[in-house]
Amino acid sequence: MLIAATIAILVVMIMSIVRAVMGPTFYDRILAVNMFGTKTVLLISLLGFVMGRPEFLDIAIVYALINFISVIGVLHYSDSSVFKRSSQQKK
Amino acid sequence: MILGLYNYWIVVVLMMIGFYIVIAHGNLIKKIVGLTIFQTSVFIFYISMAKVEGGTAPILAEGIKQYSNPLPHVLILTAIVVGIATTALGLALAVRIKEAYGSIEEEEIQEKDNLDC
Amino acid sequence: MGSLMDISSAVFLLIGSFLCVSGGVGILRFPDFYTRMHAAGVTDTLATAMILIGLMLQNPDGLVVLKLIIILLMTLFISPTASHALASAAVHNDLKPVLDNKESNEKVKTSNP
Amino acid sequence: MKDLFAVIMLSGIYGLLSASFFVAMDAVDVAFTEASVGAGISTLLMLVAITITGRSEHPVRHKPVLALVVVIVTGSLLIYGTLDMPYFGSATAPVHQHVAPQYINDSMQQVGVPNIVTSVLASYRGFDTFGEVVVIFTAGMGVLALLSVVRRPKGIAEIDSLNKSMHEEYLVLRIVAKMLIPFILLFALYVQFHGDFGPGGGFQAGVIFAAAIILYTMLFGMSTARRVINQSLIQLVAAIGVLVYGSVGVVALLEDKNFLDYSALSTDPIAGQHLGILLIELGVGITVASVMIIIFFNFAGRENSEENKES
Repeated sequence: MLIAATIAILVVMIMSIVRAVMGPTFYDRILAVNMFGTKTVLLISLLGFVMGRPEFLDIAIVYALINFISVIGVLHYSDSSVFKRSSQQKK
Repeated sequence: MILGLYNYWIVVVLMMIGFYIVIAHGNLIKKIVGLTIFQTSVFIFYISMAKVEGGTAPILAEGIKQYSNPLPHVLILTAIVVGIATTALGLALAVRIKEAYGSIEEEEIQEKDNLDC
Repeated sequence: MGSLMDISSAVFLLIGSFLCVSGGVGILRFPDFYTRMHAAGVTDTLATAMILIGLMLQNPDGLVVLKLIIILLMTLFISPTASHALASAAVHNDLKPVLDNKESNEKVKTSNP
Repeated sequence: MKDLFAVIMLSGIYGLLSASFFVAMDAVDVAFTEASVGAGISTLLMLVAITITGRSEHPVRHKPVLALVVVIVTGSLLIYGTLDMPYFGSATAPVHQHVAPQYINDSMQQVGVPNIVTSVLASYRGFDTFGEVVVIFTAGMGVLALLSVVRRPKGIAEIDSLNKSMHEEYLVLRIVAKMLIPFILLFALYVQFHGDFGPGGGFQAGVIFAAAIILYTMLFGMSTARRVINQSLIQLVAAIGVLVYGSVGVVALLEDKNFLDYSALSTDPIAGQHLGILLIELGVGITVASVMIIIFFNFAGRENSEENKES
């Protein structure tokens, strides 16, 4: 059952990579990255159990935190300045 | 049996992708991204060398006989952090070049240099 | 007792995997950003919770369960917050929830810094 | 892909992916580092850099046929070279014969730390690690030299007005972040001191600590963060981290032992090793955290000053 869940998560990860590559808008890409991050958290915890050493959940905690920080950071920096600057360059 | 070498091929492909980005693209930021891909391929090379069939992570615990090789892990662990520091240095250089030349495209920078001479 | 635990864990894992896959299909197939976000945001939290509960039932051992609970709590905090931030940023930048209308969206975005 | 923003998002995914690969390859410590560095900090730094340098890439004018040829030739040569390599996962490969068995078998008696990666990092190869820390410190100083700007300090009133405007924008985020940041800092300390027993150690803890500070900076504004963490203070702290590491080695020298031989620190060699590893991990953690904060502050400060110039 663990293996089945791992495979399901891998499939979803591939799906979100596809979305991140296609993603018409930036927000789609950020969304895909965010989803990929949560799926990585799950994958790591599952892998810990599959390999029989479940004490490695620390890594999953780090992932959850870092994922949040990077999403916030991406939003913060894409929010205003990137758009402003790129429109200025077009002029 | 030759398929047992597939990890090296993945590394080589990744490395060549990074290499291609570095030499074929003119944008400095993109060159740095290519450099990090190259870097990661080296990391993957070391880590895949360290893997032993049937081994687990090198943290001593009872009832485990076979561990993977810890030495490459140590080398790569420090290399990753050094890598981010040097990447930051590269980005800082790119930012300064942008301020001095108004562009981070290699060709435009060269044109500006030629004009100055 | 042990088998009951195993079965319930398997059920939770199965539900979680199903939710994951449905979220993945949603993020691929839905037509515009907001619906995709709905698919991802809703399934992410629930699927994570389900899979983590399934894992907790696999190994009822103090420290492991504690760490899993920490991960669960953090996901419950972080995932909706990230979704909220994403959606509000999209609304702020006038991303219109329309279909097949990418170009007008782009125009709106650049004219409205 | 011409849009650098997309490139950077994809490279963030690449970092996450390679970290999960490291977990699958048993390298938990490496995965820990890559998780916090590759997915978090490097993505952020690149984003800040592109907000300064502009987002679009100019099309390549000439066809890079030559580059393609060079890449294909090099790649095929490398693949030809792999044909002699040992098979993936084989336990008899030359890498596993030389010093690794010694580390695995003896480290419990000699160092007394269950995590072999930590004992090799901090004890057997402590001199290497010292070099790496110095490299990180130097890179931080390099960024400082390249990017530091003299900025006029903002008045308190200005900060408050800025705070108010941002408060409405980021209300939910700020509340959640306020709850999370202490937890992240606590977790960083846990990673720092639990590195002997599980995955973790100074490098990872430093990066996580810096990530918490970066989160604070992004949500509460640069000026507020600067009031908490002074630039000159953080430079001093970075230097102190390197000094802690180095002075541990010097203490060993003074006791007529080799540089970084921790058995000099205590009468009992194992206790000395524990103390030494704790101290130098602390030095590493302090250095890494403060260098990351320095790098981020200088990038972000440069971006702010650009905006001021334009407006």
